[in-house]
Amino acid sequence: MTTQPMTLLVIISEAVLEDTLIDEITDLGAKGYTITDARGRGTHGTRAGRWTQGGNIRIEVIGNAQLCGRIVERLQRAYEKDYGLLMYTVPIELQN
Amino acid sequence: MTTQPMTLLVIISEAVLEDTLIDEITDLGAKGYTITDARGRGTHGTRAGRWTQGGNIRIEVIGNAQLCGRIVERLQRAYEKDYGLLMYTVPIELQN
Amino acid sequence: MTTQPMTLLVIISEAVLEDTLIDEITDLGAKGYTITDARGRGTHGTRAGRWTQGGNIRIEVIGNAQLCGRIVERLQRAYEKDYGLLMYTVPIELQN
Amino acid sequence: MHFEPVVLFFLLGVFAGLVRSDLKIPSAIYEALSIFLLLAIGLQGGVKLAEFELLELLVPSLLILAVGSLIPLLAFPVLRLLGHMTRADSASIAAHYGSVSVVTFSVAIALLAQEEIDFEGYMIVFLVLLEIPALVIGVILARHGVGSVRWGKLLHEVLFGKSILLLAGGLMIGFIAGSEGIKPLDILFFDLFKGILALFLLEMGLVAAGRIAGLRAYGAFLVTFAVVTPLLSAILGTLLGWALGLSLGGTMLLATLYASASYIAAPAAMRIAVPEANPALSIGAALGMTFPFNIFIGIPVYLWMARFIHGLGA
Amino acid sequence: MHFEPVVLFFLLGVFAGLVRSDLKIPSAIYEALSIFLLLAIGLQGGVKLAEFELLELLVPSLLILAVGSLIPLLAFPVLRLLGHMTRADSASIAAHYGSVSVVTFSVAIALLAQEEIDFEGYMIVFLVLLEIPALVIGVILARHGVGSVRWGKLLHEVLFGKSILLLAGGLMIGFIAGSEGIKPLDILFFDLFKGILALFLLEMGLVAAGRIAGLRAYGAFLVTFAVVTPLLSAILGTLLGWALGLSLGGTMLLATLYASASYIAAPAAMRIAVPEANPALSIGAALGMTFPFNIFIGIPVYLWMARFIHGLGA
Amino acid sequence: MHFEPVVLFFLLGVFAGLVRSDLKIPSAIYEALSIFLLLAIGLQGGVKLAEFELLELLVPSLLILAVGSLIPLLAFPVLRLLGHMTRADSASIAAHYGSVSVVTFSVAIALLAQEEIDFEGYMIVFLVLLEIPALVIGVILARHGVGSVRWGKLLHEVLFGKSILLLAGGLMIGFIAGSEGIKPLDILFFDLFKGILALFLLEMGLVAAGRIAGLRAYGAFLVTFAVVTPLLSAILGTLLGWALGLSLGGTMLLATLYASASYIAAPAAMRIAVPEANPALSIGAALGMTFPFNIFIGIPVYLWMARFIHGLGA
Ligand SMILES: Nc1ncnc2c1ncn2[C@@H]1O[C@H](COP(=O)(O)O)[C@@H](O)[C@H]1O
Ligand SMILES: Nc1ncnc2c1ncn2[C@@H]1O[C@H](COP(=O)(O)O)[C@@H](O)[C@H]1O
Ligand SMILES: Nc1ncnc2c1ncn2[C@@H]1O[C@H](COP(=O)(O)O)[C@@H](O)[C@H]1O
Ligand code: NA
Ligand code: NA
Ligand code: NA
Repeated sequence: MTTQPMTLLVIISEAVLEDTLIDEITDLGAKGYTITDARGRGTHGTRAGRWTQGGNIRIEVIGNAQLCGRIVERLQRAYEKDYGLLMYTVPIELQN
Repeated sequence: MTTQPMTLLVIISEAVLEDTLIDEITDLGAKGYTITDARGRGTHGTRAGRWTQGGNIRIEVIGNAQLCGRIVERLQRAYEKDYGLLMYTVPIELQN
Repeated sequence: MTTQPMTLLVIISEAVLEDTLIDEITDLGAKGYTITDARGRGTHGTRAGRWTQGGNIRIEVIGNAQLCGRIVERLQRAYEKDYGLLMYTVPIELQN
Repeated sequence: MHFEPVVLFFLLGVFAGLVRSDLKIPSAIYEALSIFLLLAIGLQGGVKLAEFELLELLVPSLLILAVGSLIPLLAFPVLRLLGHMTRADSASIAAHYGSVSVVTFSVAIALLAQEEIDFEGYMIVFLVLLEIPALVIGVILARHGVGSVRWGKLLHEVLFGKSILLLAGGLMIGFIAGSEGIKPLDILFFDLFKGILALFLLEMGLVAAGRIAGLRAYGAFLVTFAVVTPLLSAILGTLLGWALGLSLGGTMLLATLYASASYIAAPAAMRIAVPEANPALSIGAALGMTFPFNIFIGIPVYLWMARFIHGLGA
Repeated sequence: MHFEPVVLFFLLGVFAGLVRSDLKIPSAIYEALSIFLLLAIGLQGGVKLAEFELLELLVPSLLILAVGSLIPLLAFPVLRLLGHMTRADSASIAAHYGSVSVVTFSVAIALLAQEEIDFEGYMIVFLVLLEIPALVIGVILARHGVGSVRWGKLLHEVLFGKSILLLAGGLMIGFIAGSEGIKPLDILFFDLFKGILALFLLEMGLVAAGRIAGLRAYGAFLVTFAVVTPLLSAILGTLLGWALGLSLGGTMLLATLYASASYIAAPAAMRIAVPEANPALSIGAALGMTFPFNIFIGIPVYLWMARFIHGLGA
Repeated sequence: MHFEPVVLFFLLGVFAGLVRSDLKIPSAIYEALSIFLLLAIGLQGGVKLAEFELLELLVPSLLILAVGSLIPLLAFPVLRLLGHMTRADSASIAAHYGSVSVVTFSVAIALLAQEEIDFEGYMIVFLVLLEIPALVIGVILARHGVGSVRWGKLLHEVLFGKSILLLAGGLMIGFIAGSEGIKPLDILFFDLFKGILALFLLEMGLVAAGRIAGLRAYGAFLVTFAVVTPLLSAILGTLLGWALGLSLGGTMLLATLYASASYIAAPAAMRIAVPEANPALSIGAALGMTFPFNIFIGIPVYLWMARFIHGLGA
């Protein structure tokens, strides 16, 4: 059992963007991701997941700091203006 | 791209409290929140999300340390005794 | 309100293992856990949660470092080879 | 003894639960099934209600409510004094047994349909009405002298909770549309009713299996209570139904209503209004014990009781 | 005035939403209901289409599409100049009103069935066809001179989005199988149709309740627009239907198609293609105002208009 | 050639999957659909089983099981030696092809109903019975000489897994209730069966689309195996059915059972019992190749084979 310091990037955004965001993340070099369905409220209003409102998704990507930085930069430029989007990073210990 | 140190507060509680907890959190000044459906076990027994048992919800609130502290205090006083409730905080870097 | 430093262990694995993993975790001494349904991609391919593919689950266990270490060790030995499995730990402040 | 094949699905569910099968009814599905059952029962009642003079129903309705309110008021001291339960638990359990169970009622209706026994359609109105006093009484009992009640929140929960809302909404739609207007909906809401009830019973069996295992922990008192209360309540219902001049089917349904205990509306309301009560006790008794007792033994017995008392009169 | 009991379920949903009931239709269920409605409508259309000579339909179809395309082209300048809305919002709203609503259409069909009025089955084809030019025009209006359009992505979204795919797929299956081949599916897709429409309307009421509350924020202009546009579009449809020699039922359905606004396919497509438009405005108007207007007032009025113009000819 | 319109829904699903439509059947819904299909098939079988003398069925049943067990035993060396697959993969694939597919069986029943060909109702019992030896043999083959088997866990998974539990439970309920007792459930479980099968095939098409794309990666051997195995198994079934004196419909169903490969029960059991096998291989072959082959080509061919051999006898 070895542990390895890594960065966890959490992306919360609109469910309608799921396929698009996965393509972006994979393009930028992420080796994996984990998605859960979510709902929430932010500056773009409430997204309760009803069909006329859409829900959110919560994407976790584990990678090195550079990868996470690249993803943050790309998503901010392309989606922050028009879509609900929130991102944060946490240092973690990957167990492997 | 700027990053900003913030506190992530995670609240795990009973699904039946969803509306009530959202009201409390918003009252105390949270600008947003993210909810996912969950199930689990703790000192109040198993909450597998079957209809006679109820499920859990997992609420994430990002804010400054004071806000998170206020929320923790209020929820503990009002709900800890009678409801399943677990809260923890993690320092994060908000990407914006 | 007191806070207590603890370790959060996040386990991402195949939904089909849910009952098995819960038994292992409980056996090893965890006092609770929280599960959310997830989907994702990793070295074992995409697990989108369609019925012939299975989905993932995301398990959170809060405990002391030793407990988390024991769980990591056991799960790695028993499941890493044949199943999709990813684990990481984060230091948190339990609010209680 | 009369036998309704639909209860076999409950047994299948209990079996699956006890052997720890991986069979699970997704939560979206049982929520949909319960929405369906509540609406369908409401619509059936509304259509039948349209045939009655509403004013004539006023006095019997008030009587049925008043006598029904006795059930939680009598159950409370029994639980408190004989069962040595906390005030909150006693009040919450009393409220569950004063309320009614839509699925139990549905199984009773299915049996009447199979036996080709008619009944007064307005009985369905009491599925809606009996819930309200039982829950209010439960909260008063829990709070009497201790703490304050958030009545606004409670009443909102009771009146606009999905159970009452769908039952009452279905009643109104059925009443307004009448049997002609509702005809194109018949296949979904009437003809499929029993099949969907079967699926719901399968899920109830799965859930009840877990509860049945837990019951041992609650002791002999609660198990006894969960069997004796429905029988006594049913006797009350049979006598009142007969006194009010209800038909054979109507008498049996009133007995079933009194005898049944809620495990959908009451738990949700009590969790909000009396949170310090332990939900495992009330739901365990109502769902793990009283519900199977009613559908396997109670309902046939209540039919027999109604036949007996109507035979006396003849 | 003609009255369809199925709309009572919409009212029940609105009521539940306004009183903040805990009633929720699980998302898996309304997705299933909408898949069902789209497939069922498509199958019904396909079966009826099999009775027609496809070539004969070519010219009327092109006319119906051309006139239908006028609606977003006329709505855009009104929104932009009278409503002072941004280019993106105006284009997006115009696209919603140029598109059509499957549920509104279904309520119209239910009313025709109740009144025993026949209609040309191929009208259902236009549920599929009218969507496409409206969305394309919407995007062109939004992007005219500003920015570039990812046409590939948009066309993919429109043509292979689930609405069009299920409608068109149902049409093809119904067409190939014919009324004989489809017979074993009749009970599910035809007989249950109206009951399932009722459940869908319940959910639409729940959602619309939230939108109705929001409408005040959008001001008098948008509210007026949401009522006047369907009326004017319906007049266009009535005149064209009459000119094309459609039957009474067909004329009324064409008016309804033109009058209805999309709230399923259009929002999804616009969110991708014109993301800077505020979806609350377009969905609020289409679902919170135009949809209830159409099912309660519009559809009976459009039937009256069709009767009136057919009476003139007689 | 005989054509069953219900398979068009599968094609629609495949098309939607290949063009990457956003059409998705929510997981709660296909779980509900599969619960429904398993229960309904079980109930149908149980009702028909009630007409037979159980003891008379014993010898033919044992023969059908014994011959059915040959399929995985023969497939294993072919996969291992000709296909150069690992022991675990060979064993897992062999188990999938020794098991049976409820949906394939349902399409065969739908075709028989359309052609008005009768069959022995107890054939449905083999949907339950054939699963068990196939999975057990698969595990023995995988573990022979290597590692130990957790038999308790495996048997639990097989016997109380939801597929077997619902089929066997439905059989028992149908058997106990009989065709009279089951009548009020007919509309849901019998009349709606084919419509719900259509919806399930739509979902299967969506999933198969992904598998079909992946098949190329598995090479020519597996693709050939996935087509030849069902044909050879069907010949085995046809001969045995004829030798046992089954009717035309019964012979064709036995051929279909042998020819079909599992993609619901077997994958779940193998994932637990033989985790080092790659599920993409077995599910890819069973669902991406054998299933479409069976419903489009196999089933009509098996009917022809049954007709041919019954013609010989005449
Ligand atoms: N302060 C916050 N804490 C937790 N989640 C948030 C917060 N603000 C926004 N979110 C989530 O991020 C999504 C998009 O945020 P926004 O772009 O601000 O609308 C929201 O729908 C929430 O799910
Ligand atoms: N040690 C733990 N680790 C992770 N989640 C926990 C833990 N303890 C409790 N929980 C979660 O918090 C909920 C409420 O906890 P409790 O109040 O202890 O019943 C449980 O249902 C679990 O979902
Ligand atoms: N880099 C990553 N970031 C986030 N989640 C991951 C990552 N890699 C794997 N996962 C998750 O862990 C599951 C199992 O991973 P694996 O064993 O690599 O297939 C995947 O299905 C993902 O949900
Ligand atoms: Na009662
Ligand atoms: Na329109
Ligand atoms: Na087979």
